[in-house]
Amino acid sequence: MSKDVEFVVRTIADTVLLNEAYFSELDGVVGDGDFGYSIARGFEKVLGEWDNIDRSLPGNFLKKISSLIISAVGGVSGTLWGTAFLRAGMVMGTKEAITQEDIVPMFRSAIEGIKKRGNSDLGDKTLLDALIPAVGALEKAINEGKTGSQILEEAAVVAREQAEATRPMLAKRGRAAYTGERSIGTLDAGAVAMAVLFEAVSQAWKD
Amino acid sequence: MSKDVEFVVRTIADTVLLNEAYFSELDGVVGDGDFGYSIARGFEKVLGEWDNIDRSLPGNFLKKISSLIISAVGGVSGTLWGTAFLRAGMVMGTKEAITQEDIVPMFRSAIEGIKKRGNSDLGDKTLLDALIPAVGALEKAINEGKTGSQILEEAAVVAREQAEATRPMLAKRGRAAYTGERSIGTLDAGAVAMAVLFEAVSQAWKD
Amino acid sequence: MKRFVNDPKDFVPEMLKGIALANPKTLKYIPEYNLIMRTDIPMDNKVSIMQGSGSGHEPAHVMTVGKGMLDAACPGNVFAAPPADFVYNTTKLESSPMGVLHLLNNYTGDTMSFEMGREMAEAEGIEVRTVTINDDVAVKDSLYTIGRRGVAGNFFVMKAVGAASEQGKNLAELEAIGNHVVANVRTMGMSLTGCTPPAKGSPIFTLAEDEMEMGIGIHGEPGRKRVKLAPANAIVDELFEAVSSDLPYKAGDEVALMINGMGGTPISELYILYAHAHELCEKKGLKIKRNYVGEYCTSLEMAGFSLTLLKLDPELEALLAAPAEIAIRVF
Amino acid sequence: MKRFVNDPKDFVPEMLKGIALANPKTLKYIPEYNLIMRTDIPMDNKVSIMQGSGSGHEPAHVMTVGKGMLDAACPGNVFAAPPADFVYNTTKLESSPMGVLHLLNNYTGDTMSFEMGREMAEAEGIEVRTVTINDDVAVKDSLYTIGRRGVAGNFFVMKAVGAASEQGKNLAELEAIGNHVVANVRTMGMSLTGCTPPAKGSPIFTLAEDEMEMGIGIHGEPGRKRVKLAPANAIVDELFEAVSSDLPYKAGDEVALMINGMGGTPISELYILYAHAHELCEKKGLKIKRNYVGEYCTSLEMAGFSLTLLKLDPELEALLAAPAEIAIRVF
Ligand SMILES: Nc1ncnc2c1ncn2[C@@H]1O[C@H](COP(=O)(O)OP(=O)(O)O)[C@@H](O)[C@H]1O
Ligand SMILES: Nc1ncnc2c1ncn2[C@@H]1O[C@H](COP(=O)(O)OP(=O)(O)O)[C@@H](O)[C@H]1O
Ligand SMILES: [Mg+2]
Ligand SMILES: [Mg+2]
Ligand SMILES: [Mg+2]
Ligand SMILES: [Mg+2]
Repeated sequence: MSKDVEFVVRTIADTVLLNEAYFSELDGVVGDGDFGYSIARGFEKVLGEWDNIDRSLPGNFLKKISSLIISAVGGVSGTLWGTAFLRAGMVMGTKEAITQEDIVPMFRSAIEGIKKRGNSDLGDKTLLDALIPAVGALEKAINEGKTGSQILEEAAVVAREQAEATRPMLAKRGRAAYTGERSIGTLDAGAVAMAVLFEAVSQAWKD
Repeated sequence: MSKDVEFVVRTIADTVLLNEAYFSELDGVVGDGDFGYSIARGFEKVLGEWDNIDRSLPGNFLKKISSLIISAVGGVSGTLWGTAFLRAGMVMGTKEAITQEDIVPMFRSAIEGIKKRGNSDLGDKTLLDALIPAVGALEKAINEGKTGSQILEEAAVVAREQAEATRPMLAKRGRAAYTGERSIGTLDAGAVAMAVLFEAVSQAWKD
Repeated sequence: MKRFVNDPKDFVPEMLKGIALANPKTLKYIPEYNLIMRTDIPMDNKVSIMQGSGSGHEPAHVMTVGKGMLDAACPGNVFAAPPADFVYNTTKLESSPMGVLHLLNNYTGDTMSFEMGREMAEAEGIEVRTVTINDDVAVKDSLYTIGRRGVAGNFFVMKAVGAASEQGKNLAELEAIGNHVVANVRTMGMSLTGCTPPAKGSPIFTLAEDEMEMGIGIHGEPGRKRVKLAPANAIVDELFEAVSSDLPYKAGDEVALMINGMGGTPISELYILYAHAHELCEKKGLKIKRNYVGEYCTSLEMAGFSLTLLKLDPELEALLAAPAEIAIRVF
Repeated sequence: MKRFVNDPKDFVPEMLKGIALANPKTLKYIPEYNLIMRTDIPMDNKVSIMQGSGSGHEPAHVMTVGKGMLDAACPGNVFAAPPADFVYNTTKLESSPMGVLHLLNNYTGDTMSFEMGREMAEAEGIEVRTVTINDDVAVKDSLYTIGRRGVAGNFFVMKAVGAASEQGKNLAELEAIGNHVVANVRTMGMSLTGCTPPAKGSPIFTLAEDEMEMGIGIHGEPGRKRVKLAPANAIVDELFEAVSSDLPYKAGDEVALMINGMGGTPISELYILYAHAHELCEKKGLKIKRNYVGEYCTSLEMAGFSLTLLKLDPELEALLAAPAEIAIRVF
């Protein structure tokens, strides 16, 4: 299995744990303040099992990440993040290694899974508002033949811009939606998490 | 009936209501913070019934004050203050008017009643620690042939001094006693109330 | 915020352990799935009933497991829906030939976990039906949300289907009874304070000394508006108006009236609120046949309450009056 | 401190009105004496049982009036003993040919009111006996105080004499049963916060975010010491040691264990505390035959709890298990 996928998942897990309190705080403004805690419990379980995870194939690895998250995290985040990793794993199927061409299809399938389970789309003030444009930037940079670290950096910049752009939006999904107009003027926690994760992976790739 | 007894009771009642919050606050330091509230409810009832109280004889008047307090105030304060007014009324019996000679015997009998019901005495850090010396001063001033307002002023000065002197004492009665050593360094609420009432009557007498 | 806690991450499991230790004969605890279940189920001749939802709403739902109410509850962390995995495994453990009824409070997270868990169970041939509870009138049904939230009205659903399942009613009948309760129950809540999830350690929101929040959820979600603190009766007036003007209540109806404490409000105050709500019912011509004053569905230590009306018919009234044996008596 | 209140002076009467409205068949309310009493007493063949004490401890005692527990309760204002007048009139209203039993929590104020009220009733030929409850091990018996306070242990006294009176036991027998419970019950409490009497409007005392008060009373009286906040299990360790090392508990004894919430602590936390107390009992060889987790004797909205142990014998255990029908189910 390629080391890259392991490196990216590891960076995501470490970053989520580092940002647990920050993510919960963001969710506390108009949500219920559990986002950081929930998702951290998932990646904590991933790290706890880290050495035992089947690494024979990248697809199996990603599916195992998914099931660890689904067994540890409830509700929106457990289901959506679990779905995302499951979908990415399914795209890889039994391939031996991930190549640059696999990246965008994996992300696209993950996005489709989130949209379907979450009954949500661009403009609902969710993590999709950062994730979808970031994947668009990823695709563009890949097509332009940029280097790995350039690709990641461009995606991270877009993720951050679009996370900031959730501020004026009205939440239409998740617990924040119950507060109606009040959600206007606040950042979506999931979208900010996307920005933080893209930035972390981009930074780690350079180091 | 002499107007004086009515004037004194009225001044006490008004002063208690004015000091409700202050007395409760004092009781809150090591007691349970209800002294001002409790005793105010008693004198509030007295004032509510004021025009209907039988004034044919000072003894009847004082006994009626007692029963109004006992029906409105629970526990220590209801029982002790009710007992005090009952005892004072009993000393007057069927006398038509209160004279200067009646004052000390009325107070002494009230004090005996409080001691008995309260199983308490000088030095227990209660209202007795201000009341007993104040009545001593009253007696001395009367014997020295002082004027009414001189007599009251001297009693008030002693009541205040002795109320302040409860500060270093250890509470041995009432809810404050449960806190043991902690009561040292605090004023006894009942003793301070005695000082405030003696001062108020002394002041009102002059005006 | 101070509370009785060891490691905040152990908050839920330690609570569940306490419940099991306190009820050794009737309840068992399966730590893997945060699961509290009756020791005597599944039974061949009784549908099993379960509820998930987040923790922090106790006595709902882990303390209402017992004969005549729930057969199992598998809560998530504080204010977090249970993982789909818990829903699936609990459904499997309590699966009866007569089927399993899922009671679901209408929130996105819970819905997702229960849908996924149900699919996993159905794939193994277990028959499952779901009653979705959405009694909160504070949230306007709109395109933007998944609809009204499920709050304290869930108690009446649990009680009615729990009693009916003991009578041997089948899965379709229980689903119909549950939906009948949902159609007839309405709630609105408010709070004087926020609340602090143990793992978060700071309040989800704070209210000034002269403020209150109307239309609050049960997860510390802020409500619809923040207004000046008002006397108890004025607060009851507002909630009662919102609840009773929502269908289906009209003069002459027989009702159950519930004043549900949010966790930090003493029972003395709940009875003060009840007194006024009772009088408002009478003024509107609603006949109170059953009343409930206490804590049923809470938000940790939040000071606040909700007011629930349930329109009764004789069948429903009998189900509410049926005996139940649960860790905490709330009926 | 914010609470649900109209005019603070109406706090107690409005609460009592709520209790009566919620229980129209079984209870009546006599405003003059703050009196909640059973509608079906006095009875010729049953001793009547009453308790006074201050308000603010709900459900004790106005919500535990009912068949099998108290026949009447006439509380004073919040944290204030009832006037002697209430005690006298309540005794008269419930006076039965078999006599009246007074249950008295050992405080100076309550003792004075009950003594005076009893004398007034006896003067009219009513037979009265008094059981004085003093289970609080936090207060050292000394020359300076009137002895230990009565706290949550009063629940067991009420329950035992209430059940025995329904069996037709006479006044002397009930007095003996009450005293037997008192001899075998011990409690200690602590708190994380103070509490605020409605009429006072400000907390009786305040604790910093990292402080707690051990050996607290139930009237917001400060306890014996203020110490640094500790984990839940360490707090239980300290209370359990104080309670269980006081006579009469020894290995092999059968006991009832109660974790009583003070009003502002959620039931989730009470079960966390119970879990550890249960394990300490087992370690010490005490066999838990009955357990009680919830609010029994509170201090308004105070966050805190008390731990009570009662040594059981088969007769006492049967009395605790007997049915009772009260406004709020606490057993
Ligand atoms: N239906 C949805 N589709 C996609 N993302 C969603 C949806 N609902 C919520 N989210 C994302 O999840 C985040 C909140 O996650 P979390 O706090 O775990 O869920 P909950 O709202 O159940 O407490 C939001 O900030 C948002 O980005
Ligand atoms: N046994 C007693 N004898 C005389 N005075 C007492 C006694 N106990 C208390 N007091 C007085 O009463 C005051 C407290 O009254 P109050 O707060 O109404 O009673 P409680 O202690 O029952 O709350 C004390 O400050 C003290 O002066
Ligand atoms: Mg959230
Ligand atoms: Mg006091
Ligand atoms: Mg959540
Ligand atoms: Mg008092």
